[in-house]
Order: sequence, then structure tokens, then C-alpha cells
Amino acid sequence: MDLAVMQYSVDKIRADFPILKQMIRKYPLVYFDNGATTQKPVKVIEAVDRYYLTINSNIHRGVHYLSNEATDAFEQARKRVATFINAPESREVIFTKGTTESINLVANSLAGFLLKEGDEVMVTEMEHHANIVPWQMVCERVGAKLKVVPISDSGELLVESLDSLLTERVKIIAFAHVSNVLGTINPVQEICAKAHERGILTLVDGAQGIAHQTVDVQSLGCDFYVFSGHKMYAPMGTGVLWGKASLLESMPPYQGGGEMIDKVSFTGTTYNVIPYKFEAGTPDVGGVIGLMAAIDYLTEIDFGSALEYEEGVMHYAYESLKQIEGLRFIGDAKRRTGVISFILNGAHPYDVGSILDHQGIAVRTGHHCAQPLMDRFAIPGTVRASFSIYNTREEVDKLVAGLKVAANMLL
Amino acid sequence: MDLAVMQYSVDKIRADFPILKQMIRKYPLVYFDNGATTQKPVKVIEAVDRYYLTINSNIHRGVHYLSNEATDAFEQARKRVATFINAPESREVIFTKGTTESINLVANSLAGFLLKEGDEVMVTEMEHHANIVPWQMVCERVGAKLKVVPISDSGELLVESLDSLLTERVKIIAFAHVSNVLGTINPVQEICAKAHERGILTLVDGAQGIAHQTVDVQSLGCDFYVFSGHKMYAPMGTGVLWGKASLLESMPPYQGGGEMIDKVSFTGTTYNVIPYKFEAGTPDVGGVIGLMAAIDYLTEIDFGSALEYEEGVMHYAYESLKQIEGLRFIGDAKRRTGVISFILNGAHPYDVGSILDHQGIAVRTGHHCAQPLMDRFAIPGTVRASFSIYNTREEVDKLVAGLKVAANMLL
Amino acid sequence: MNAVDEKGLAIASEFEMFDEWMDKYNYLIELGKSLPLIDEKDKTTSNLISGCQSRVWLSANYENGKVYFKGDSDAIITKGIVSVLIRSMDGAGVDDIIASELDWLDNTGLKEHLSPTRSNGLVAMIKQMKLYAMAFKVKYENK
Amino acid sequence: MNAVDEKGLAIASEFEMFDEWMDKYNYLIELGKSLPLIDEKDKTTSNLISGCQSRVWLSANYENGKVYFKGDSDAIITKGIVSVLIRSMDGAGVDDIIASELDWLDNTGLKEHLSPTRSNGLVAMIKQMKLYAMAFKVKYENK
Ligand SMILES: Cc1ncc(COP(=O)(O)O)c(C=O)c1O
Ligand SMILES: Cc1ncc(COP(=O)(O)O)c(C=O)c1O
Repeated sequence: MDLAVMQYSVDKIRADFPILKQMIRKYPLVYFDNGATTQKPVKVIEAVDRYYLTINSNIHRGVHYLSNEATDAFEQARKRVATFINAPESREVIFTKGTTESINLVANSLAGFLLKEGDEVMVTEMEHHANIVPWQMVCERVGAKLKVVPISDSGELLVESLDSLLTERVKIIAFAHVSNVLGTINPVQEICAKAHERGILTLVDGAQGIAHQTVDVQSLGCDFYVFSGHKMYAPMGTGVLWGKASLLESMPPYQGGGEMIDKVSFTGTTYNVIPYKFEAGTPDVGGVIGLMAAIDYLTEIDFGSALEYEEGVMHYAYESLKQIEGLRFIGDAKRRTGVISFILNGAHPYDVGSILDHQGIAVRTGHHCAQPLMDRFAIPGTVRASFSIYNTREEVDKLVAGLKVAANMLL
Repeated sequence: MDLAVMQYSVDKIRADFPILKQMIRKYPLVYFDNGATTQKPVKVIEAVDRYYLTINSNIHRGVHYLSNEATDAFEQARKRVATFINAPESREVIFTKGTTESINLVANSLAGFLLKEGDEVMVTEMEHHANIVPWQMVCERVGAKLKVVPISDSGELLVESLDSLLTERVKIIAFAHVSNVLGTINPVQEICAKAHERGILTLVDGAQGIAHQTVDVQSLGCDFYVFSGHKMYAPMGTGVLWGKASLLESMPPYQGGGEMIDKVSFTGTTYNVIPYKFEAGTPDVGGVIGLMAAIDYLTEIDFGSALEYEEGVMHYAYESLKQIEGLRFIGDAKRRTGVISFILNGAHPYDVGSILDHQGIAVRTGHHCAQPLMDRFAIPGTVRASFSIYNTREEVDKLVAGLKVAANMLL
Repeated sequence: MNAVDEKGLAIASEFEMFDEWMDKYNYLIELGKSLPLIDEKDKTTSNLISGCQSRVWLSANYENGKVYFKGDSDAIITKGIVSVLIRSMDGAGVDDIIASELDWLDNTGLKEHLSPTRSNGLVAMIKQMKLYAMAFKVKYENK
Repeated sequence: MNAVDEKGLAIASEFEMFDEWMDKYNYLIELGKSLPLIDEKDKTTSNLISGCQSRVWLSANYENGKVYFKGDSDAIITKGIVSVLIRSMDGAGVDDIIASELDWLDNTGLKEHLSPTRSNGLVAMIKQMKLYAMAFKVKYENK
């Protein structure tokens, strides 16, 4: 094949995302808020439409044609997700409405079952609230304790500290694959190995990992991997919990309802097999089909080269932002991806974000649902630019120019 | 206005639902599985598309334009839902992924808070598993007991029995507005009055009520009303929990994560105000906007006359089905709506459903996630035809003809 | 090709003759009626394969290197398919049953009833038939 | 129209003069700098209005039937809007503050910062200003 054909064409990719042509306040949209949610390619939007226009129906146990078609598509999506993260079996893939629900599911299912009074749950100082609060709530309920792995000033986990922290009281360690503030890529394999040596379960919050890494749950070596579809080009309201079959099988269900049961009676109820045991109620069939379409899209454009391209843009952004006087990066880990956090010294992130917005540039500002991390760095918040496969160097230039305007106005 | 113009035109309505033009096994689709999920009007599909094509963004706390637009639309939808069910305040409307999640939320939030060891939860013999299993699970956790209101042979709640059943140990009674098997419309006001006299909370499962009744939560007099968007012409994966503000405010949160917090630290976390306290994580913004579009659509076509029309078709269906030899209705309450359940004596529902399917007619067969009700009537399942505002008398005729074919083949 | 799939292909060709679904289903229903029925006393819970939509009973015997099945279902269409499956495997050797791929089911036009999500007990029944064959192999042919 | 909204309309017309967002925001930032700052010692938690994006401090005094406000914010744009709001209400009577409708905010082009979901403390601050007025009314004018 011609090399030119094989090369990643960001123009072609951008054409797949109609929203990128929007004008915001008379400026062309520059969207650097991908860590919050990515935009969706037209193929995803169309796949969901096609579902509603041709086979919409409630799934499972239907005797009629539409119901069978919809069920087949839904179960097809499960297989596609399994392949995407290299899960050994598709029944290990549980559809949720997002990372948050996935973590709540695991935390609550383990409460009382694995987690007892006096036990400990380990999280890290760089976690998103979604990977802190569910554990806090569950710990409070069962009388367990939440412990925290500290990080360095450069925003890296102090992995050495695990040797003393991972005592026999610890039942599970839950940590981010990639930090949504610092961009730090955590050494998942190393942490999982340390945990498993001691018989401790591992949950990896892949909300930011899934869109910036090719994920292989088997080589990562974790017990649970969770992520949100909407951060990887799929519709809002979609998410995944992957877990090892043997674990999921032994865990009690989370929500009760239709579909997750085997037999219900007032004298006693028995539960369905996985994955259904954890999928109570009518799922978002359209959303899940959109998630499948997103995976197909990423495969089609060659996700690997897309990520390589994205890394290039991000690297360019680092180098460019470095030139701005008074700009201070928050997070300086050796292995980083996806997001760049910074503050303009002397300017409040809210002001910076507002002024960028007036130039059509979308960034996120604030604590990014990681208040403990803000406390760790003694800052009220950061400005965060987060990247995707459709961002360009020209957009980075606009961000830099916009920041100079902000600096001029604010400092 | 001309009377002819004001009249309900089912042809016009059907034109709004593109899927109804599908051919199934060479027959035009006859969709009588609306109780499982309704089809979606093109306006709903387009509203969601428009969201993804123009303002898709993560909501709340954004400093940028798209985020504000998306947030405004999301909060607009909350107001629209509040108006639709006549809720006193829009902050009483909590978005969930469906009835099942709404009930799990209430049950779990009340566990430990209101529900303690020795207490009782009351449900009825006609409940969907979604309104049984969450309560069973929660009762088991806190050591409470699940009690059951019996029904008559005609499928009506024995409301008199409440006088003795509603002891002071009962903390909440949860029951269906409309039974998804029998079609029975329960006397919500009467039950709520009896419960409130005794200081007992009330939760109404409106999954089947919402699409077949105009719902006014204030006049119903309940404490919680829950339903699924996908059963009322909105996208899959959408749902609502309405609850009285004073109650919701005092209840502890259900899931933990972003958005539902006020301040997070490892020494202690405080929670946000309602409705946000109960909306952890990124919601299905597109779906919620679709739900708003569905409400707008129903308002536009005059939901009241649509329901009147639907009742007419259903009445016609009763009269027509009655003529079929050996057909036995399951459920014969005085006030009924939405669904008709029956069995062809001597034929298994699965066989009947399969043969109807081969004639392009979609019905649901089986236990309809109401196994205790099946046990009550000592049947393995029923054939269920469920109705919507786009069904016609001609479709009823096809159902009747299809059933005669089934009877011929099977009996 | 193994003996089970060979027999199956022949059965499938019977079904391929029908142009009309109704004729096909009438034939299926007839087959259901001629199913070697499981004895009432063998309709135990251990022989029951529970699906949400319909229930299937299945028993198996081993005789001189061959496996013989009996079955039943509460739904007649399910029963017809039980009958088809039993016809293809009845009297076959354990290895043929274990090795069978059942691709010919695609040709019968009944495939939709054999989806894992249909929950009529049939998918579990096929698995059960193979499990019986494996169990007999271990027990009587232990090699 | 009450005195607060009258003053507000005049303030809004200042903003309407700007064609360019940058000029408007530069002006807003200037306003923020000239805000009658709350004393450092009054920056207590009880005077703090917490938003996720920025924080606002507000204090109020009652003198001869009139209410006087001081405020601050850690973000300068928020501070500018605090300043605008205080200018419109400062020295007004309790009834005028309570009755004010603040529709003129629509004309400033700053409305987006005053969305309840923006969470910068400003919506809560407006509520707080009115609450102060109501409290003073009850305390000093009890009618
Ligand atoms: C690291 C991390 N974890 C969890 C979440 C929560 O994801 P969601 O809101 O999709 O449930 C996010 C999203 O912001 C995140 O970045
Ligand atoms: C009465 C009733 N309750 C609850 C449910 C569950 O609704 P969902 O699956 O949308 O959560 C249904 C849907 O079948 C129902 O009919």
C-alpha cells in the first residue's frame, strides 16, 4: 500500500465529526475538553439512528423478530468490547452507564461479601471522586477503612510505599490507569503484581486510559477494568465493567430487577448467570450499539496510528505551552498521556477558561472532581486541555495564542 | 378550529414513527410489544442527533460554551419532566437509567436510614421483579421483612386487606400504578391515603402508568413516583425518580462519584443538594434531551386525545379477542389499561408468540418479569399484547386472524 | 463429517423443501408429537432444563457404545426442535456427538429458536447432550 | 421600577456600549479591581459562598434604612460581576433589594456567568444579598 494512503489524515478524521465545524462565538470550535467527553463520529450517531429506525425493541426473552435482532446486536456489542480490551470471555463484559456506576457496582457488591469490618481499601491521592466516594461510602457501611497511596511532587505514585501499605488488612486497591488531572500513566502491571502477591484484588479506573492507550486487560493483570463509553467516542450514558469471570461469578448482585434473576418468589430469589446477574432492568440498547460502532470506527481508522498522531499533537502542545511565561504545569510524570493541566501564575483558572471560551476554545477548569489532589498541590484548580485523535497542531497554536490574550488581560 | 382538524389522526401519528413501515418476514410490522418498550417518533431521534451534532459536551461546572448549552438543555429537560407529572419543584426530578434503577436507588437509600431490623416493606402480588427484588435484597441486608398484598382472581388488589396489613412495622409500601401483566389500574390515591394515615411512605412504580395515564403526582398523593423514558416514546436508558423534596433532602445518597458531592477529602466528604446528590457521574445527556423531546411530542399531539384513541383500540381488542374460542384473559379488573394478557387454552405462550411472529406480529410471551403473579394464577406465562397511541383497529384484526392461525396449528 | 452432522444434513434438507413457514412449522409440530417421550417418572428436576420461555426435559442412556436420548418440552415448537436434535444424535457414538458441529441447523430455518438469548432451554439442551456423551465416554470408555 | 433595577439598567447600558467581548471583559476586570473589598478579617467561612469554580465572600451592613455590601472573589471575572451586583444594590433600601428582579443582567452580556449550573458562587450570592435584606428588615424594621 502507498505510504501516503497509510498515513493518518487528520482532515479526513475531522470530517467524520460534524460538530467540529461549529462556530462558537464567531470562532471555529477548538475542542480541548475531550477528557470530559469526546465528540462522536457520524458513524456512531448513524448506528444509533439505524437501531431506532429499524430494530428498536426490548431485548432478551423476546419471541419476536425485532427483539431477536436487537438482542443479537446487543450481544454482538458485548463480544466487540471483549475483543477491544482483549478480555478472555465476553460474559466478563458488563454494560453500565459509565465508570461511576461500574465502580459503585464493584464496591457495593464487595461490601459485606469480601469487605468486612476492620478491612482496608486502598486508593491513591490522584483519584477522581468516582474512585473515592463509592469506597468511602462502602467503608463507612461495613466499618472498613480507606487508605491512600501518596504521590510525588511530579505527580507519580510512590509505588515503593505500597510495600508497607499493602498489609494483610487491604482487600482491594483501586487506582486510575491514567490520571484525569495529571495525565500520569500509572504502572498498572507493577501495582497489580504487588497486590496479587499479597492476595489483594485490583480495580483499574480506565476512564482516561481507554481513549489513550490500547488496553489489554490480560497483560495489565488486573481483576477489574472499568471505563465510560462517552470518553471514547461512544454515546453518553454508556460504560463497561470488565471483571474476571471467576470473581464476578462469586460476587453477589448489585441492583435487583428483571433480567438479573433466575427465579423470583416471595420465599426466595435465585440469580441469573453473569453477565446478566449484574444487568438489572432494561439496558440502553441504542447506546451499547453506539459503543460497538465507536469501537468499529476506531478499528477502521487504525486506533494505533491515531494514538501515535495524538501523542504527537500533545507533545507539540507541551513544547508550545512551555514557552508561555508564568505557565506552570501541574503534573510532570515521565509517562503521561491525554491531558495537560496547568495554571497561569497569578490568574484564576476560571478566568483563564472564560477568556479562552470567548475565543472559541473549550477547556475545562476547576478541581476536575479530584479535590484531594488539588489539596495535595495546594491549588484551587487547574486549566486542563485534554486531547483526542481529531485535535491539530493549529488548534494548539490557537490555544497558545488564546492563553497569551488571557495573560495580557489578567496579569 | 375545525373539528376534523382536531380529531386524532392515527395515520399522521404513524408517519412520525418510521420503524412502523418495516416489513417483518414479508408482513408489515404489527407492534404490540409497547409494554416492553415503545417505538420512538422521528422528533425524538432527531433531537438526540441534534444534540450530538451541535452541543455535545459534559455538563455542569463547565466554563465553555458547549458545556453551558448542554447543561441548559439538560436542566430544561428536568423542568419539562416536572411539568409533565405536575411535580411541585423540578429539583425533585432525578434522572436515572430506568424504573429499575429508580427503585434500587430509593430502596438502598432508605436501607439503614429509614429501614431497620424488624421493619417491614409492603409490595403486592402483581409487582414486576424490579419492584420486588431490590426490596428483598435490602430487607435481607438490614434484617427487615417483605410483606405482600394479595390480589383477587380478577387481578385486583385486595385493598381492604391493607387495614390489617399496614401495621406500625411497615415503613413503605411500593406498588404498581398499572400492572404490566394484568393491566389493572390500582387505586393509588386510596392506597396512599391509607398509608399516610399511618405514617407509611409510598412508592408508585409508574413504568406502565406513565404512557397510559396523565400523571399528576400531587393528586396521586404518593411520596415517590418512578418510570422509564423508553416506555413513553423516549430513548432507551432513560428514567426518572420523582420524590418529595423534603424526603429526598433527608435521604442519604445512593451512588458516589463526581457531581453528587460538595467537598471531598479523605477525612470526610459532604454531599451536594438535590437533585445532584442522587446523580453521580456523567449522565446520559443525549437520552435526557430525547426524553424532553418525547414529552414535547406528546404535548404537541395532545396526549389526552391520544390516550382516548388508544383506549378505543384497546376496547376493540378486548371485544375482538373475546370472540376467539378457548382464549382466556388473565386479569379482568374493572379499571384496566395498556396491556391485555391471555392464554389460548392448551397452547403454550411460546408457541403462540412464535406463530404470531411469523405473521409479522410482535407480542411478548412468558412471565413478564412477574413470576410471583404467574404462580398466583398457576400458569407458566401469558401472551401479552400491549398498546400504544399508534396502534390501529386493523392491527387488532391482524392479531385476531393471527391467533386463529395459531389455534389451528396448535390445538 | 461425523455421523451426527450427516444425519442432521439430511434432516435439514427435509426442512428446506418447505417454501412456506406454515408448512414447515406444521411439520415441526408433527415431529414434536412423534418425539420419543421421556417417561413421566423421569421428568425430575435433574432432567429439567429451565428456560424462561419454555422448559425442556432430557434423559440419556448408554448402550453398546451408543447413546440414546429421550426428551420433552411444554411448548410444542420447542418440542419439535428437541425432536430434531434427538433424531440427529440418537444412537450415535459418543465421539460423533462430541465432535458434532450442528452447522446444518442453519439450513433448517429454525435457527432463531436456538439463540442463546431466546431462553427456551434449547441451547442448554445441546450443551447437555454433549455433556452426557462426555460423561459416558469417561465412565464406559475410559481412554 | 425599584431603585436597584433602575441603577442596574444604567450599569447594563455601560456594558452595552462595547462591541467587542475583550473590551467588555477588560472593563469588567477594572470594575473587579475597584470593588469595595471585604476586610481580610471578614473573610470568614460564614461570609464565604462556595462555588466549585470560584469562591465569593460577601458581608452586609445595615445603616439608617440602607444596606451596604462588601465582597471579594478569588477569580477576577467573578469579582467583576460581584462588583456589578454590589453597585446595583449598595445603599439601597431593604424593600428595593427584596423586590429587585435583576432582568437588566440579560443586557450585560454576562448572563452566562450567572447560570445556576455554572457553580461560581454568583447565583448563591444574589440569593444571599436578598436574604441579608430580608433579615435586616425583620430585625430593624419589624413590620
Ligand atoms: C479518571 C476518571 N474516573 C472516573 C470518571 C467518571 O466517569 P463518568 O462520569 O463517565 O462515570 C472520570 C470522568 O471524568 C475520570 O476521568
Ligand atoms: C411495572 C414495571 N415495573 C418496572 C419495570 C422495569 O422497567 P425498566 O426495565 O425500564 O427498568 C417494568 C418494565 O418492564 C414494568 O413494566
